[in-house]
Amino acid sequence: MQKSQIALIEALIFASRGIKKQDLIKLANISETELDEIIDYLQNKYNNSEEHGIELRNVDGFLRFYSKETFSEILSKIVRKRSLNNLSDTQLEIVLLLATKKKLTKTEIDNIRGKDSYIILKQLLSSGVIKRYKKGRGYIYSLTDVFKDETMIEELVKNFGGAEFDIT
Amino acid sequence: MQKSQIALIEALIFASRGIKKQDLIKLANISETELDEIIDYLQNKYNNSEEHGIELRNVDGFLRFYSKETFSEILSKIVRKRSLNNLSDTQLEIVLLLATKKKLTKTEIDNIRGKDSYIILKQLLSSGVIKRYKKGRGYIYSLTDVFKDETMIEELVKNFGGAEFDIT
Amino acid sequence: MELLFKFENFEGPLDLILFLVKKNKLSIREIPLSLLADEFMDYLNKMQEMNLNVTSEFIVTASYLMELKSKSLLPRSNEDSEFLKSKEKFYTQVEQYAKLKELVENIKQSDNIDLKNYPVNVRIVFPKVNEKKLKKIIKNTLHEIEIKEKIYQIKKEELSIEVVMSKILTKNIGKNLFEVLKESSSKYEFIVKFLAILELVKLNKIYLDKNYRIKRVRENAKKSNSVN
Repeated sequence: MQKSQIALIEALIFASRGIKKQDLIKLANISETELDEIIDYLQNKYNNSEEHGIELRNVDGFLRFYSKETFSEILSKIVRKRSLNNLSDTQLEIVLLLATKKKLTKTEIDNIRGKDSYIILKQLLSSGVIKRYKKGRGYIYSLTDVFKDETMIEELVKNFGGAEFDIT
Repeated sequence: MQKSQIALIEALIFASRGIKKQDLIKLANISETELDEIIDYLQNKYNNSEEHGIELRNVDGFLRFYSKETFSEILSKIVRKRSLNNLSDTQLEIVLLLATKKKLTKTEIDNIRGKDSYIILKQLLSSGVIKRYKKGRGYIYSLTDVFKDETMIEELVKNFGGAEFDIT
Repeated sequence: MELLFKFENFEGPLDLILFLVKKNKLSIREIPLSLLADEFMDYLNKMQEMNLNVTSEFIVTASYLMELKSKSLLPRSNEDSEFLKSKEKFYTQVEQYAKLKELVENIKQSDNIDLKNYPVNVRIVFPKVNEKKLKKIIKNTLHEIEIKEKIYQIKKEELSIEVVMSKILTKNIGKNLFEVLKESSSKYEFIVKFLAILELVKLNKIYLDKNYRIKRVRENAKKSNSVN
Protein backbone atom coordinates (compact mmCIF):
# COMPACT_ATOMS: atom_id res chain seq x y z
CA MET A 1 0.00 0.00 0.00
CA GLN A 2 1.72 3.15 -1.22
CA LYS A 3 1.05 6.51 0.36
CA SER A 4 0.39 8.09 -3.02
CA GLN A 5 -2.23 5.43 -3.81
CA ILE A 6 -4.05 6.05 -0.55
CA ALA A 7 -4.05 9.75 -1.31
CA LEU A 8 -5.35 9.17 -4.84
CA ILE A 9 -8.22 6.94 -3.67
CA GLU A 10 -9.10 9.48 -0.99
CA ALA A 11 -9.12 12.32 -3.53
CA LEU A 12 -11.25 10.28 -5.96
CA ILE A 13 -13.85 9.40 -3.34
CA PHE A 14 -14.10 13.00 -2.17
CA ALA A 15 -14.25 14.61 -5.58
CA SER A 16 -16.71 12.12 -7.04
CA ARG A 17 -19.39 12.59 -4.37
CA GLY A 18 -19.99 8.88 -4.34
CA ILE A 19 -18.17 6.33 -6.49
CA LYS A 20 -18.31 2.56 -7.11
CA LYS A 21 -15.42 0.24 -6.40
CA GLN A 22 -15.23 -0.85 -10.02
CA ASP A 23 -14.70 2.75 -11.14
CA LEU A 24 -11.98 3.28 -8.56
CA ILE A 25 -10.15 0.17 -9.75
CA LYS A 26 -10.21 1.44 -13.33
CA LEU A 27 -9.32 5.04 -12.56
CA ALA A 28 -6.51 4.29 -10.11
CA ASN A 29 -5.37 1.27 -12.07
CA ILE A 30 -5.04 -1.04 -9.07
CA SER A 31 -6.27 -4.51 -8.20
CA GLU A 32 -9.41 -5.16 -6.17
CA THR A 33 -7.33 -6.60 -3.33
CA GLU A 34 -5.22 -3.46 -3.20
CA LEU A 35 -8.32 -1.29 -3.24
CA ASP A 36 -10.00 -3.28 -0.47
CA GLU A 37 -6.91 -2.87 1.61
CA ILE A 38 -6.91 0.89 1.10
CA ILE A 39 -10.63 1.19 1.87
CA ASP A 40 -10.12 -0.78 5.08
CA TYR A 41 -7.23 1.46 5.96
CA LEU A 42 -9.25 4.64 5.32
CA GLN A 43 -12.29 3.38 7.22
CA ASN A 44 -10.13 2.45 10.13
CA LYS A 45 -8.43 5.82 10.07
CA TYR A 46 -11.55 7.97 9.79
CA ASN A 47 -14.40 5.92 11.22
CA ASN A 48 -12.65 4.68 14.32
CA SER A 49 -10.83 7.84 15.29
CA GLU A 50 -12.32 10.31 17.71
CA GLU A 51 -10.23 12.95 16.04
CA HIS A 52 -12.19 12.77 12.77
CA GLY A 53 -15.59 14.33 12.21
CA ILE A 54 -16.27 12.42 9.01
CA GLU A 55 -16.39 8.77 8.04
CA LEU A 56 -16.20 6.65 4.92
CA ARG A 57 -19.33 4.65 4.18
CA ASN A 58 -20.44 2.27 1.50
CA VAL A 59 -24.09 3.00 0.78
CA ASP A 60 -25.74 0.99 -1.98
CA GLY A 61 -22.35 0.23 -3.49
CA PHE A 62 -21.27 3.85 -3.53
CA LEU A 63 -18.29 4.88 -1.44
CA ARG A 64 -18.72 8.32 0.02
CA PHE A 65 -17.64 10.39 3.00
CA TYR A 66 -20.36 11.37 5.46
CA SER A 67 -20.38 13.55 8.53
CA LYS A 68 -20.49 11.53 11.72
CA GLU A 69 -23.84 11.17 13.40
CA THR A 70 -22.53 12.69 16.64
CA PHE A 71 -22.44 16.04 14.88
CA SER A 72 -25.83 15.85 13.21
CA GLU A 73 -27.49 18.32 15.47
CA ILE A 74 -24.87 21.04 15.25
CA LEU A 75 -24.50 20.58 11.49
CA SER A 76 -28.20 20.97 10.93
CA LYS A 77 -27.72 24.53 12.20
CA ILE A 78 -25.38 25.61 9.43
CA VAL A 79 -26.90 23.86 6.49
CA ARG A 80 -29.84 25.77 5.16
CA LYS A 81 -32.79 23.54 5.07
CA ARG A 82 -35.77 24.47 3.04
CA SER A 83 -38.93 23.81 4.90
CA LEU A 84 -41.59 21.69 3.28
CA ASN A 85 -44.11 24.02 4.88
CA ASN A 86 -43.79 26.51 2.08
CA LEU A 87 -45.33 24.13 -0.40
CA SER A 88 -49.03 24.01 -1.08
CA ASP A 89 -50.85 20.68 -0.76
CA THR A 90 -50.92 20.03 -4.46
CA GLN A 91 -47.27 21.03 -4.82
CA LEU A 92 -46.40 18.66 -1.98
CA GLU A 93 -48.29 15.87 -3.69
CA ILE A 94 -46.11 16.16 -6.80
CA VAL A 95 -42.94 16.54 -4.75
CA LEU A 96 -43.74 13.33 -2.86
CA LEU A 97 -44.42 11.55 -6.12
CA LEU A 98 -41.08 12.62 -7.52
CA ALA A 99 -39.29 11.79 -4.27
CA THR A 100 -40.49 8.19 -4.47
CA LYS A 101 -40.49 7.71 -8.24
CA LYS A 102 -37.40 9.86 -9.07
CA LYS A 103 -38.36 10.57 -12.69
CA LEU A 104 -41.75 11.08 -14.25
CA THR A 105 -43.24 12.58 -17.39
CA LYS A 106 -46.07 15.05 -17.16
CA THR A 107 -48.48 12.42 -18.53
CA GLU A 108 -47.47 10.00 -15.80
CA ILE A 109 -47.95 12.66 -13.13
CA ASP A 110 -51.32 13.63 -14.59
CA ASN A 111 -52.42 9.99 -14.66
CA ILE A 112 -51.50 9.35 -11.06
CA ARG A 113 -53.18 12.52 -9.85
CA GLY A 114 -56.13 12.20 -12.17
CA LYS A 115 -55.90 15.83 -13.20
CA ASP A 116 -53.78 18.24 -15.16
CA SER A 117 -50.56 19.31 -13.42
CA TYR A 118 -49.38 21.97 -15.87
CA ILE A 119 -49.69 24.99 -13.58
CA ILE A 120 -48.20 23.30 -10.52
CA LEU A 121 -45.26 21.96 -12.50
CA LYS A 122 -44.64 25.48 -13.74
CA GLN A 123 -44.69 26.86 -10.19
CA LEU A 124 -42.31 24.17 -8.98
CA LEU A 125 -39.97 24.77 -11.91
CA SER A 126 -39.73 28.48 -11.32
CA SER A 127 -39.10 28.10 -7.61
CA GLY A 128 -36.26 25.69 -8.21
CA VAL A 129 -37.94 22.67 -6.63
CA ILE A 130 -38.00 20.55 -9.77
CA LYS A 131 -36.09 20.48 -13.04
CA ARG A 132 -36.83 18.90 -16.38
CA TYR A 133 -35.07 17.80 -19.50
CA LYS A 134 -36.35 17.10 -22.94
CA LYS A 135 -36.84 13.53 -24.03
CA GLY A 136 -38.49 12.82 -27.33
CA ARG A 137 -41.49 15.09 -27.60
CA GLY A 138 -42.00 15.64 -23.89
CA TYR A 139 -40.10 16.38 -20.71
CA ILE A 140 -38.86 14.23 -17.86
CA TYR A 141 -39.34 15.85 -14.46
CA SER A 142 -37.29 15.27 -11.32
CA LEU A 143 -36.44 17.06 -8.08
CA THR A 144 -33.44 19.42 -8.17
CA ASP A 145 -30.32 18.51 -6.22
CA VAL A 146 -30.63 21.73 -4.28
CA PHE A 147 -34.14 20.95 -3.15
CA LYS A 148 -33.19 17.39 -2.24
CA ASP A 149 -30.20 18.57 -0.24
CA GLU A 150 -32.12 21.30 1.54
CA THR A 151 -35.18 19.30 2.52
CA MET A 152 -33.61 15.83 2.78
CA ILE A 153 -36.89 14.67 1.27
CA GLU A 154 -35.44 11.44 -0.08
CA GLU A 155 -34.11 10.50 3.31
CA LEU A 156 -37.48 11.36 4.83
CA VAL A 157 -39.33 9.16 2.39
CA LYS A 158 -36.79 6.37 2.80
CA ASN A 159 -37.10 6.66 6.57
CA PHE A 160 -40.49 5.09 6.39
CA GLY A 161 -39.76 2.75 3.56
CA GLY A 162 -41.55 5.05 1.16
CA ALA A 163 -39.43 4.12 -1.79
CA GLU A 164 -40.88 0.66 -1.64
CA PHE A 165 -44.53 1.40 -2.14
CA ASP A 166 -46.36 3.13 -4.89
CA ILE A 167 -48.45 6.14 -4.18
CA THR A 168 -50.49 5.28 -7.23
CA MET B 1 -6.73 20.71 21.99
CA GLN B 2 -9.32 17.98 22.53
CA LYS B 3 -9.87 15.22 20.00
CA SER B 4 -13.60 15.87 19.96
CA GLN B 5 -13.02 19.54 19.18
CA ILE B 6 -10.76 18.71 16.25
CA ALA B 7 -13.41 16.33 14.95
CA LEU B 8 -16.14 18.94 15.33
CA ILE B 9 -14.18 21.63 13.48
CA GLU B 10 -13.37 19.14 10.73
CA ALA B 11 -17.03 18.16 10.37
CA LEU B 12 -18.13 21.81 10.30
CA ILE B 13 -15.63 22.76 7.59
CA PHE B 14 -16.54 19.78 5.43
CA ALA B 15 -20.27 20.26 5.77
CA SER B 16 -20.31 24.01 5.27
CA ARG B 17 -18.82 24.28 1.78
CA GLY B 18 -16.65 27.14 2.98
CA ILE B 19 -16.92 28.75 6.41
CA LYS B 20 -15.42 31.80 8.13
CA LYS B 21 -13.33 31.55 11.27
CA GLN B 22 -15.78 33.76 13.14
CA ASP B 23 -18.62 31.33 12.48
CA LEU B 24 -16.56 28.38 13.61
CA ILE B 25 -15.73 30.13 16.86
CA LYS B 26 -19.43 30.73 17.54
CA LEU B 27 -20.66 27.29 16.51
CA ALA B 28 -17.98 25.29 18.29
CA ASN B 29 -17.92 27.68 21.23
CA ILE B 30 -14.12 27.93 21.40
CA SER B 31 -11.62 30.76 21.54
CA GLU B 32 -9.79 32.11 18.49
CA THR B 33 -6.47 30.82 19.82
CA GLU B 34 -7.88 27.34 20.22
CA LEU B 35 -9.35 27.47 16.72
CA ASP B 36 -6.09 28.67 15.17
CA GLU B 37 -4.31 25.82 16.86
CA ILE B 38 -6.79 23.31 15.45
CA ILE B 39 -6.59 24.81 11.94
CA ASP B 40 -2.80 24.62 12.07
CA TYR B 41 -3.06 21.04 13.23
CA LEU B 42 -5.47 20.10 10.43
CA GLN B 43 -3.42 21.86 7.76
CA ASN B 44 -0.32 20.14 8.94
CA LYS B 45 -2.07 16.79 8.97
CA TYR B 46 -3.70 17.03 5.55
CA ASN B 47 -1.62 19.45 3.50
CA ASN B 48 1.80 18.12 4.43
CA SER B 49 1.02 14.42 4.30
CA GLU B 50 1.60 12.39 1.16
CA GLU B 51 -1.07 10.05 2.40
CA HIS B 52 -3.84 12.62 1.97
CA GLY B 53 -5.43 13.58 -1.34
CA ILE B 54 -7.10 16.70 0.00
CA GLU B 55 -5.93 19.85 1.71
CA LEU B 56 -7.40 22.58 3.87
CA ARG B 57 -7.22 26.05 2.34
CA ASN B 58 -8.23 29.52 3.30
CA VAL B 59 -9.63 31.25 0.21
CA ASP B 60 -10.63 34.85 0.84
CA GLY B 61 -11.37 34.15 4.47
CA PHE B 62 -13.35 30.99 3.81
CA LEU B 63 -11.94 27.71 5.09
CA ARG B 64 -12.62 24.77 2.81
CA PHE B 65 -11.16 21.44 1.79
CA TYR B 66 -9.91 21.07 -1.81
CA SER B 67 -8.39 18.18 -3.73
CA LYS B 68 -4.63 18.44 -4.17
CA GLU B 69 -3.18 19.74 -7.41
CA THR B 70 -1.24 16.50 -8.05
CA PHE B 71 -4.50 14.75 -8.79
CA SER B 72 -6.12 17.38 -11.00
CA GLU B 73 -5.65 15.42 -14.19
CA ILE B 74 -7.18 12.19 -13.03
CA LEU B 75 -9.93 13.99 -11.10
CA SER B 76 -10.91 16.02 -14.13
CA LYS B 77 -12.23 12.75 -15.54
CA ILE B 78 -14.85 12.33 -12.85
CA VAL B 79 -15.62 15.76 -11.44
CA ARG B 80 -19.00 16.96 -12.63
CA LYS B 81 -18.28 20.14 -14.48
CA ARG B 82 -20.71 22.57 -15.97
CA SER B 83 -19.47 24.87 -18.70
CA LEU B 84 -20.24 28.56 -18.50
CA ASN B 85 -20.46 28.54 -22.29
CA ASN B 86 -24.02 27.32 -22.05
CA LEU B 87 -25.07 30.61 -20.51
CA SER B 88 -26.04 33.59 -22.62
CA ASP B 89 -24.19 36.86 -22.07
CA THR B 90 -27.05 38.34 -20.12
CA GLN B 91 -27.40 35.23 -17.96
CA LEU B 92 -23.66 35.31 -17.32
CA GLU B 93 -23.95 38.98 -16.34
CA ILE B 94 -26.32 38.12 -13.49
CA VAL B 95 -24.35 35.02 -12.51
CA LEU B 96 -21.17 37.10 -12.18
CA LEU B 97 -22.95 39.74 -10.15
CA LEU B 98 -24.10 37.05 -7.75
CA ALA B 99 -20.66 35.41 -7.69
CA THR B 100 -19.12 38.67 -6.48
CA LYS B 101 -21.95 39.98 -4.31
CA LYS B 102 -23.28 36.60 -3.01
CA LYS B 103 -26.79 37.89 -2.30
CA LEU B 104 -28.91 40.42 -4.16
CA THR B 105 -32.54 41.42 -4.52
CA LYS B 106 -34.13 41.74 -7.94
CA THR B 107 -34.22 45.53 -7.56
CA GLU B 108 -30.51 45.63 -6.87
CA ILE B 109 -29.81 43.49 -9.93
CA ASP B 110 -32.11 45.62 -12.09
CA ASN B 111 -30.40 48.81 -10.92
CA ILE B 112 -26.93 47.61 -11.78
CA ARG B 113 -27.99 46.33 -15.19
CA GLY B 114 -30.26 49.28 -15.95
CA LYS B 115 -32.99 46.96 -17.14
CA ASP B 116 -35.53 44.43 -16.00
CA SER B 117 -34.11 41.00 -15.14
CA TYR B 118 -37.35 39.11 -14.55
CA ILE B 119 -37.13 36.71 -17.50
CA ILE B 120 -33.46 35.89 -17.02
CA LEU B 121 -33.90 35.26 -13.30
CA LYS B 122 -36.71 32.86 -14.14
CA GLN B 123 -34.53 31.01 -16.63
CA LEU B 124 -31.67 30.75 -14.15
CA LEU B 125 -34.01 29.52 -11.40
CA SER B 126 -35.49 26.75 -13.47
CA SER B 127 -32.13 25.53 -14.66
CA GLY B 128 -30.82 25.27 -11.10
CA VAL B 129 -28.21 28.02 -11.45
CA ILE B 130 -29.69 30.31 -8.82
CA LYS B 131 -32.02 29.95 -5.87
CA ARG B 132 -34.05 32.42 -3.92
CA TYR B 133 -35.75 32.78 -0.61
CA LYS B 134 -38.44 35.10 0.56
CA LYS B 135 -37.51 38.10 2.65
CA GLY B 136 -40.17 40.63 3.47
CA ARG B 137 -42.11 41.34 0.31
CA GLY B 138 -39.38 40.29 -2.12
CA TYR B 139 -36.82 37.60 -2.71
CA ILE B 140 -33.10 37.33 -2.09
CA TYR B 141 -31.26 35.65 -4.94
CA SER B 142 -27.98 33.70 -4.77
CA LEU B 143 -26.12 31.03 -6.74
CA THR B 144 -26.85 27.40 -5.87
CA ASP B 145 -24.09 25.35 -4.24
CA VAL B 146 -24.19 22.79 -7.02
CA PHE B 147 -23.67 25.44 -9.68
CA LYS B 148 -20.82 27.01 -7.72
CA ASP B 149 -19.11 23.66 -7.29
CA GLU B 150 -19.62 22.53 -10.86
CA THR B 151 -18.38 25.74 -12.48
CA MET B 152 -15.98 26.92 -9.76
CA ILE B 153 -17.22 30.38 -10.68
CA GLU B 154 -16.16 31.98 -7.43
CA GLU B 155 -12.60 30.76 -7.85
CA LEU B 156 -12.62 32.05 -11.45
CA VAL B 157 -13.86 35.48 -10.42
CA LYS B 158 -11.18 35.66 -7.75
CA ASN B 159 -8.62 34.96 -10.47
CA PHE B 160 -9.71 38.19 -12.12
CA GLY B 161 -9.36 40.20 -8.97
CA GLY B 162 -13.04 39.80 -8.17
CA ALA B 163 -14.20 43.10 -9.62
CA GLU B 164 -16.11 45.09 -7.04
CA PHE B 165 -19.48 46.56 -7.74
CA ASP B 166 -21.19 49.19 -5.70
CA ILE B 167 -24.88 48.96 -5.44
CA THR B 168 -26.54 52.30 -5.86
CA MET C 1 -27.00 46.04 -42.35
CA GLU C 2 -24.19 46.45 -39.89
CA LEU C 3 -26.02 49.29 -38.24
CA LEU C 4 -29.12 47.19 -37.79
CA PHE C 5 -27.15 44.38 -36.22
CA LYS C 6 -25.65 46.73 -33.67
CA PHE C 7 -29.00 48.25 -32.81
CA GLU C 8 -30.38 44.91 -31.93
CA ASN C 9 -27.64 44.44 -29.41
CA PHE C 10 -28.82 47.29 -27.23
CA GLU C 11 -30.68 45.22 -24.75
CA GLY C 12 -30.94 48.08 -22.30
CA PRO C 13 -30.13 51.80 -22.11
CA LEU C 14 -26.79 51.18 -20.44
CA ASP C 15 -25.69 49.05 -23.41
CA LEU C 16 -26.45 51.96 -25.72
CA ILE C 17 -24.55 54.38 -23.51
CA LEU C 18 -21.50 52.10 -23.45
CA PHE C 19 -21.70 51.95 -27.23
CA LEU C 20 -21.75 55.76 -27.47
CA VAL C 21 -18.84 56.07 -25.06
CA LYS C 22 -16.82 53.65 -27.13
CA LYS C 23 -17.75 55.45 -30.35
CA ASN C 24 -16.52 58.77 -28.96
CA LYS C 25 -13.26 57.19 -27.86
CA LEU C 26 -13.39 59.09 -24.60
CA SER C 27 -14.18 58.08 -21.04
CA ILE C 28 -17.74 58.65 -19.86
CA ARG C 29 -16.62 61.56 -17.69
CA GLU C 30 -14.93 63.31 -20.62
CA ILE C 31 -17.92 63.34 -22.95
CA PRO C 32 -20.02 66.50 -22.58
CA LEU C 33 -23.41 65.56 -21.15
CA SER C 34 -25.22 67.53 -23.82
CA LEU C 35 -23.49 65.59 -26.58
CA LEU C 36 -24.23 62.27 -24.90
CA ALA C 37 -27.89 63.16 -24.37
CA ASP C 38 -28.31 64.28 -28.00
CA GLU C 39 -26.67 61.19 -29.41
CA PHE C 40 -28.76 58.98 -27.15
CA MET C 41 -31.97 60.66 -28.39
CA ASP C 42 -30.76 60.29 -31.96
CA TYR C 43 -30.29 56.57 -31.67
CA LEU C 44 -33.55 56.17 -29.85
CA ASN C 45 -35.39 57.84 -32.71
CA LYS C 46 -33.64 55.65 -35.24
CA MET C 47 -34.52 52.57 -33.25
CA GLN C 48 -38.14 53.60 -33.22
CA GLU C 49 -38.08 54.23 -36.98
CA MET C 50 -36.76 50.73 -37.47
CA ASN C 51 -39.45 49.29 -35.26
CA LEU C 52 -36.93 47.92 -32.78
CA ASN C 53 -38.06 47.22 -29.31
CA VAL C 54 -37.68 50.43 -27.33
CA THR C 55 -38.57 49.53 -23.78
CA SER C 56 -39.70 51.98 -21.15
CA GLU C 57 -36.25 51.79 -19.61
CA PHE C 58 -34.83 53.60 -22.67
CA ILE C 59 -37.42 56.34 -22.34
CA VAL C 60 -36.70 56.79 -18.63
CA THR C 61 -32.96 57.04 -19.27
CA ALA C 62 -33.53 59.45 -22.14
CA SER C 63 -35.55 61.84 -20.01
CA TYR C 64 -33.00 61.51 -17.21
CA LEU C 65 -30.22 62.41 -19.65
CA MET C 66 -32.18 65.37 -21.01
CA GLU C 67 -32.69 66.61 -17.47
CA LEU C 68 -28.98 66.31 -16.74
CA LYS C 69 -28.24 68.09 -20.02
CA SER C 70 -30.52 71.02 -19.29
CA LYS C 71 -29.06 71.39 -15.81
CA SER C 72 -25.53 71.24 -17.17
CA LEU C 73 -26.30 74.14 -19.48
CA LEU C 74 -27.38 76.41 -16.64
CA PRO C 75 -24.85 78.95 -15.41
CA ARG C 76 -22.88 77.84 -12.38
CA SER C 77 -24.15 74.28 -12.74
CA ASN C 78 -20.89 73.11 -11.22
CA GLU C 79 -21.91 74.66 -7.92
CA ASP C 80 -25.27 72.90 -7.85
CA SER C 81 -24.61 70.09 -5.37
CA GLU C 82 -27.74 68.15 -6.31
CA PHE C 83 -26.80 68.20 -9.97
CA LEU C 84 -23.24 67.08 -9.16
CA LYS C 85 -24.61 64.27 -7.04
CA SER C 86 -26.92 62.87 -9.69
CA LYS C 87 -24.20 63.29 -12.32
CA GLU C 88 -21.83 61.27 -10.15
CA LYS C 89 -24.46 58.61 -9.56
CA PHE C 90 -24.98 58.28 -13.28
CA TYR C 91 -21.25 58.01 -14.01
CA THR C 92 -20.76 55.39 -11.30
CA GLN C 93 -23.61 53.33 -12.67
CA VAL C 94 -22.17 53.40 -16.19
CA GLU C 95 -18.65 52.59 -14.96
CA GLN C 96 -19.93 49.73 -12.85
CA TYR C 97 -21.81 48.28 -15.75
CA ALA C 98 -18.73 48.60 -17.97
CA LYS C 99 -16.75 46.69 -15.34
CA LEU C 100 -19.37 43.97 -15.26
CA LYS C 101 -19.31 43.70 -19.06
CA GLU C 102 -15.54 43.43 -18.97
CA LEU C 103 -15.71 40.67 -16.40
CA VAL C 104 -18.22 38.81 -18.58
CA GLU C 105 -15.79 38.97 -21.51
CA ASN C 106 -12.83 37.90 -19.38
CA ILE C 107 -14.67 34.95 -17.90
CA LYS C 108 -16.00 33.89 -21.30
CA GLN C 109 -12.48 33.74 -22.66
CA SER C 110 -11.12 32.01 -19.61
CA ASP C 111 -13.58 29.16 -19.54
CA ASN C 112 -10.91 26.73 -20.62
CA ILE C 113 -8.49 27.79 -17.90
CA ASP C 114 -8.07 24.77 -15.69
CA LEU C 115 -8.43 25.22 -12.01
CA LYS C 116 -6.44 22.49 -10.38
CA ASN C 117 -8.01 22.23 -6.97
CA TYR C 118 -11.57 21.00 -6.77
CA PRO C 119 -13.70 21.86 -3.76
CA VAL C 120 -14.82 18.79 -1.83
CA ASN C 121 -17.52 18.20 0.74
CA VAL C 122 -19.29 15.42 2.56
CA ARG C 123 -22.88 14.31 2.73
CA ILE C 124 -24.39 15.48 5.95
CA VAL C 125 -26.06 12.98 8.23
CA PHE C 126 -29.00 14.65 9.91
CA PRO C 127 -30.62 13.63 13.18
CA LYS C 128 -32.65 10.52 12.66
CA VAL C 129 -35.73 9.25 14.37
CA ASN C 130 -35.84 5.91 12.68
CA GLU C 131 -34.64 2.53 13.69
CA LYS C 132 -35.46 -0.88 12.31
CA LYS C 133 -38.31 -1.23 14.73
CA LEU C 134 -39.76 2.11 13.80
CA LYS C 135 -39.61 1.23 10.14
CA LYS C 136 -41.46 -1.99 10.77
CA ILE C 137 -44.18 -0.27 12.76
CA ILE C 138 -44.65 2.26 10.03
CA LYS C 139 -44.83 -0.36 7.34
CA ASN C 140 -47.50 -2.23 9.24
CA THR C 141 -49.46 0.94 9.83
CA LEU C 142 -49.32 1.78 6.22
CA HIS C 143 -50.50 -1.67 5.32
CA GLU C 144 -53.52 -1.25 7.56
CA ILE C 145 -54.34 2.03 5.93
CA GLU C 146 -54.02 0.47 2.51
CA ILE C 147 -56.59 -2.12 3.44
CA LYS C 148 -58.85 0.55 4.86
CA GLU C 149 -58.51 2.49 1.65
CA LYS C 150 -59.52 -0.52 -0.40
CA ILE C 151 -62.59 -1.21 1.67
CA TYR C 152 -63.89 2.31 1.97
CA GLN C 153 -63.59 4.69 -0.91
CA ILE C 154 -62.34 7.55 1.18
CA LYS C 155 -62.42 10.95 -0.38
CA LYS C 156 -59.04 12.59 -0.26
CA GLU C 157 -58.87 15.47 2.11
CA GLU C 158 -56.74 18.49 1.32
CA LEU C 159 -54.11 18.58 4.02
CA SER C 160 -51.19 20.83 4.68
CA ILE C 161 -48.20 19.96 6.80
CA GLU C 162 -48.58 23.21 8.65
CA VAL C 163 -52.13 22.48 9.76
CA VAL C 164 -51.26 18.92 10.72
CA MET C 165 -48.27 20.17 12.69
CA SER C 166 -50.38 22.40 14.90
CA LYS C 167 -52.96 19.63 15.27
CA ILE C 168 -50.28 17.30 16.56
CA LEU C 169 -49.05 19.91 19.02
CA THR C 170 -52.53 20.49 20.43
CA LYS C 171 -54.02 17.00 20.29
CA ASN C 172 -51.38 14.33 20.13
CA ILE C 173 -48.80 15.14 22.79
CA GLY C 174 -48.22 12.13 25.00
CA LYS C 175 -49.73 9.74 22.47
CA ASN C 176 -47.87 6.92 20.80
CA LEU C 177 -46.58 7.60 17.31
CA PHE C 178 -48.07 4.36 16.08
CA GLU C 179 -51.53 5.30 17.34
CA VAL C 180 -51.36 8.76 15.85
CA LEU C 181 -50.34 7.47 12.44
CA LYS C 182 -52.94 4.73 12.50
CA GLU C 183 -55.69 7.31 12.69
CA SER C 184 -54.88 8.33 9.12
CA SER C 185 -57.61 7.57 6.62
CA SER C 186 -55.42 7.53 3.55
CA LYS C 187 -51.84 6.92 2.54
CA TYR C 188 -51.58 10.57 1.68
CA GLU C 189 -52.72 11.66 5.10
CA PHE C 190 -50.29 9.20 6.61
CA ILE C 191 -47.39 10.69 4.67
CA VAL C 192 -48.37 14.26 5.51
CA LYS C 193 -48.74 13.33 9.18
CA PHE C 194 -45.39 11.63 9.25
CA LEU C 195 -43.68 14.55 7.53
CA ALA C 196 -45.33 16.91 10.01
CA ILE C 197 -43.97 14.90 12.94
CA LEU C 198 -40.48 14.83 11.42
CA GLU C 199 -40.69 18.54 10.80
CA LEU C 200 -41.62 19.16 14.45
CA VAL C 201 -38.71 17.01 15.55
CA LYS C 202 -36.41 18.95 13.26
CA LEU C 203 -37.72 22.25 14.63
CA ASN C 204 -36.98 20.96 18.11
CA LYS C 205 -40.61 21.29 19.21
CA ILE C 206 -41.17 17.64 20.01
CA TYR C 207 -39.19 14.47 20.48
CA LEU C 208 -39.98 10.79 20.60
CA ASP C 209 -39.23 8.91 23.81
CA LYS C 210 -38.14 5.29 24.08
CA ASN C 211 -41.68 4.06 23.63
CA TYR C 212 -42.27 6.29 20.61
CA ARG C 213 -44.49 8.60 22.61
CA ILE C 214 -44.63 12.15 21.31
CA LYS C 215 -43.23 14.52 23.92
CA ARG C 216 -43.00 18.27 23.89
CA VAL C 217 -39.52 19.83 24.16
CA ARG C 218 -39.37 22.16 27.13
CA GLU C 219 -38.61 25.81 26.29
CA ASN C 220 -35.61 26.17 28.61
CA ALA C 221 -34.05 22.98 27.29
CA LYS C 222 -34.39 24.38 23.81
CA LYS C 223 -32.51 27.56 24.62
CA SER C 224 -29.46 25.89 26.04
CA ASN C 225 -29.31 23.68 22.98
CA SER C 226 -29.29 26.26 20.25
CA VAL C 227 -26.58 28.47 18.88
CA ASN C 228 -27.21 32.20 18.41
